[in-house]
Amino acid sequence: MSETPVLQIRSLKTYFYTKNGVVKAVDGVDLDVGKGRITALVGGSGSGKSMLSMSVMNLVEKPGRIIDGQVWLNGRDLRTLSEKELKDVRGKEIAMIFQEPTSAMNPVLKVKNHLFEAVHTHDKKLRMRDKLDEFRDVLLRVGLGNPDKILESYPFELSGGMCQRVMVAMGIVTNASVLIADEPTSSLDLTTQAAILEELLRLKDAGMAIVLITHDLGVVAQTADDMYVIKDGKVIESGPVCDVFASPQQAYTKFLMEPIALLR
Amino acid sequence: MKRFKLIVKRVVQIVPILLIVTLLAFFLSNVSSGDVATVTLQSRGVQPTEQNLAAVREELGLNAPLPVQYINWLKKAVQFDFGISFQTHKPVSEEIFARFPATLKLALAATLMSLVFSIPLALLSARYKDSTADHTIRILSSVGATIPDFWLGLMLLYLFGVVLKIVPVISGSKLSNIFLPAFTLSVAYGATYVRVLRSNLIEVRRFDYMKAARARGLGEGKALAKHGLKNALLPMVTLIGINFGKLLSGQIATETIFSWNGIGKFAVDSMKVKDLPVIQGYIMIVSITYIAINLILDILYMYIDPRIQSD
Amino acid sequence: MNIIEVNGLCKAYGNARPRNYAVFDVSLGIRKGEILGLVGESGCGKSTLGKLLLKLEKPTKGRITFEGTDITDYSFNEMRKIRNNMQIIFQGSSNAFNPFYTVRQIIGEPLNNYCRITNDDMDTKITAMLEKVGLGGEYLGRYSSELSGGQRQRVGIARALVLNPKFVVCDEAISSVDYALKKQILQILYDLKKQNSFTYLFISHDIEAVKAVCDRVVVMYLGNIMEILPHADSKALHPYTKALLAAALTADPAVKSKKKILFKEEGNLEIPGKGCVFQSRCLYAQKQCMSESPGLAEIQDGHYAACHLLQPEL
Amino acid sequence: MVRNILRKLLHNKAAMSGLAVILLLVFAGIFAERISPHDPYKVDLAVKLLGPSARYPLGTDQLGRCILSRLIYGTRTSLYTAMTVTLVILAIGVPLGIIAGYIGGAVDNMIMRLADIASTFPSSLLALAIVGIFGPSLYNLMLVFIFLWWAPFARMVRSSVIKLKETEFVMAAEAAGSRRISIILKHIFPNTLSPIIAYATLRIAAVIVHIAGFSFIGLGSQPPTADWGVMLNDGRQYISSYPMLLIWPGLMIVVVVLAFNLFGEGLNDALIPSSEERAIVKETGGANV
Repeated sequence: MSETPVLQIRSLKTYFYTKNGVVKAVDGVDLDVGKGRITALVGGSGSGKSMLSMSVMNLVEKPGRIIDGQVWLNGRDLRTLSEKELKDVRGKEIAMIFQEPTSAMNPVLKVKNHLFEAVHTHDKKLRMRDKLDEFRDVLLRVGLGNPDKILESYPFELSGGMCQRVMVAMGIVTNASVLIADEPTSSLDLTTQAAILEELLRLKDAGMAIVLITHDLGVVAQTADDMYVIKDGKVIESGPVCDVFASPQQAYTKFLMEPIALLR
Repeated sequence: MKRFKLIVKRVVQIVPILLIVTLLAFFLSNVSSGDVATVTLQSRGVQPTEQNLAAVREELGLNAPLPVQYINWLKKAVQFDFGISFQTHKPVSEEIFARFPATLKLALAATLMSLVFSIPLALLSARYKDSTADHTIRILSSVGATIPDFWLGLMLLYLFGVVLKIVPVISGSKLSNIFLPAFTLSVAYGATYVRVLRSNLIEVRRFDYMKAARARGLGEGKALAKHGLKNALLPMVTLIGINFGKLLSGQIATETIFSWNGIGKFAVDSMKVKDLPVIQGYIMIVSITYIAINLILDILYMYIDPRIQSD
Repeated sequence: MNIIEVNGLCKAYGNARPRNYAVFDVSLGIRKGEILGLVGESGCGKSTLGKLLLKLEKPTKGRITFEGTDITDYSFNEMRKIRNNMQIIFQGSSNAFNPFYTVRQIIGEPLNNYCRITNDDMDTKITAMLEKVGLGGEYLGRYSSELSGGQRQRVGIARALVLNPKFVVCDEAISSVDYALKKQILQILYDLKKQNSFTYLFISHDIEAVKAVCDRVVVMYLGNIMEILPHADSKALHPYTKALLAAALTADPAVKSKKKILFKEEGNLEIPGKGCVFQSRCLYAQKQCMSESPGLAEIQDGHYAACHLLQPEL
Repeated sequence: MVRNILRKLLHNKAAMSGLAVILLLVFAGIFAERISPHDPYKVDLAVKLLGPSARYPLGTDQLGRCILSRLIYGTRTSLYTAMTVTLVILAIGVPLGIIAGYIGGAVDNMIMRLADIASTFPSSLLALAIVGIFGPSLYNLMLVFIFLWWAPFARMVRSSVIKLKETEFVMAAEAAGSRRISIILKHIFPNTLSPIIAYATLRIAAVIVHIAGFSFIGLGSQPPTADWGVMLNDGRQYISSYPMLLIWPGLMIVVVVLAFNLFGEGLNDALIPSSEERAIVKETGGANV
């Protein structure tokens, strides 16, 4: 990676202190996310990849707690910021999209209010009227044909694919420098998934740093530039996608990459 | 428009219910323990002899076959004419409408009071889940939900009336002392609202859109109030509406304790003296208000929750 | 030749006019002993078709023939007589089993309905079946809440195959199983089929698994059959199949297929009144596609497709 | 399966204390004659309105009757009536719910319309009407509950049956060739049971409160029956002089209702896995609502 990475995570640890013992969800992770690149976090369910993304934003719910590590974003360590300062970072510098697009939006709030809230939280002086045009072209940029109708509609009136695009739009409208996509396409159909990944590639080319969390190696192979394989909260292998696929070192990575072949 | 079709369908559903209400009210006078003619005569202070019994039967049209009687009664009932009250010899509708404002005031005050203290408490205990505040609020609300409103009324009357002597033990329905009866009613309903709203708020926090709101930079409290509250309040609208309907039908016990002469107290007093026209009038008017409120509630719900008119 | 056949099969839900069909005019024959793949995106009607074949859902129109006899109008009890020859393996989600039932009762239910055997014979039969799917007798007393996802799926397979049915529908049998177990489950299904010459209808949205397991593959979209591929690796002809296969991402960065989006994105998803169902998203849609819906025609030997652009080459 | 439900219940201290109180009351109801110090109906004006004493542990009422004995006999009227009413409501609501849910179509519509009608009537309204027709008595009051309160049970059972019909294990049972009757009894009925048991317990508490409430305003049991509502009503005139007449019956009602609520919620948490169904029971089951 040429210049310094936008997001640098150093030996991050997030532990869960539950009744039956400590669960080490994230156990010492080092990670770099470059500008204009897609970095994939791959692992089975329960490997801690989603908890890693929540820890970056310091949105870990009790009984989880971040106990160690630094999270450098554009040269600032988020772990040293107060909750108030962190609120300015969330949404403005780091945006996030989730796995279930239809449930990641408030069912009784129109799309335009969602978009407005994304910007208004960080700049109270803004008024809806003068942001509408910007919203319209952001929706066009993420491939939504008729933005006016969509701005006025409710989340349940949109398909999964459309909802996910609106979530991506919410990331762009505050021109965040990092977008964390937690399993963005696992609950979408194949064709919609291909379209959404196309949008992410376009965002990457426009200079955004994207963290793509997934369990699907097909998505990683066709979309990501670098990849980190995560197992039980630890990074067991990482590097550019072509190198890791060409010569996987760890047994678990080899196992994930093995195609399905039946003994006939 | 889709919504209009739903409203029409809802209104059509009411017809069978209204029919049953009228049948119930009508049968009240025919099948009740005393014979209508004798009871009417006694209320007029006339000795029931053979001739005037026959005369009264003729006057009230009791000899006509049952369905015909029902139709005439229905014709009058539609214009809110339920005959004359035996006790006060004034038209029943007048008596009821004179007392309706008192019950309405009480219902409004109780509902408002129950919301005023239940919503903040629910927000507080959902926000700081499993904290001491949460536990105390939960214990308070479960105890509040168990204390029957009539007993609470008696205890409050004893505390304020007898011990502290602030409130006269026998009070008319002046606005000044609406506080006690309204507070009595609001405790029971409010306790239920706290528990329901709290569990809805906790349920709502689990949804992704709350996490997404936090990820957009909203604080925990703001996200809960801005996104969570509305989604949590939606299911409450029906509950509040139904309870308001019940309050409007006159909380008989509370009205009797605080001698608050609303329509509930009036209905029970007339029940004791077998003043049948009043009972018929009460049943008709209360059912109609209750059904009207349910209808308004459904229509209101269609406008509040956008998801309704689409499915 | 065909163990089960359907022609003109339709299923519509609700009674709103115009009817929206979950399955529309499906005609299909499943040959004895083959593994027929059935792929398509969510909402294309593949699960509904699977349930219609077993009469777990009542068809709105069309005929179903099982082993030569027409079972379309069979009553609930008439169906009970032949259910031992046709079984279904579900996805194994959280409500796969009655929470009050032990594994013995779960697998024992079909046995009780069709075989008169004593209790201990029953236990040996069940344990034998459990061993076939890679579990053991120690699972007999367990409840489904005490099983992991993989174990639940194996018990589901045992329940379906304990009666040695002739025809088995696998409805998304591997989609709720963790990646590591997918291969084992598929291997079990394949080995059992070879031993007892079952016939499988393998329903899935996982293209890679279907390619690895199935002989022929049927592709469905919005309730209609788009194409029937004679072999799992035959070259797709229908525009929708091409778009679907292009969107299925191969787990190898070297094979960077440039063109991934072979369809128009924002087309609305409602079923068009007339014409081909894929018209709103097809890149090659023409006037004819809008007006008249293409029937399923045999383009090459055993290769069927429903598209005006493809003329039979026979 | 039943083992871990019991284990969860036993660990719940609140539910256990609730159960203990309920068992105590049932015991008191059965052996009322033997354990109550006096005959609750014996009037003796000489000992009228006495405070607690050795002979009359809780004192006497305005007619010289022993308050403690009347409270003990009161359990019979309130607890037994509430339990019988709830059983009858279950006997009507659950089968109707299963039929509506499993068969669907016109039968389902007809039952649900009936349920809508039953749930639009406020119970106080029907109470007035029925008492007007048949005169005030505890049995007529029971009719009110039986006519109205079966509806929530039917609706709850119907919605869980409809959900169950779509589950894999019910479809698998049909595919396994089981008869319809055994599918309903072995698969559907047990899985609708847990919300019903929890909700029924909460509803017993609600019936107790309503019986006392209606008796208090004279629509339920009539003097001289030993009923907590009647005792409250009789004691009203003595609010300033002998408040104890009001405090004891009220406390009894609160204790009984609290016991049933605690036990009901304990059952609710132990029996119902899904939190969403648990919320529905809690929301609709509250005592006063």
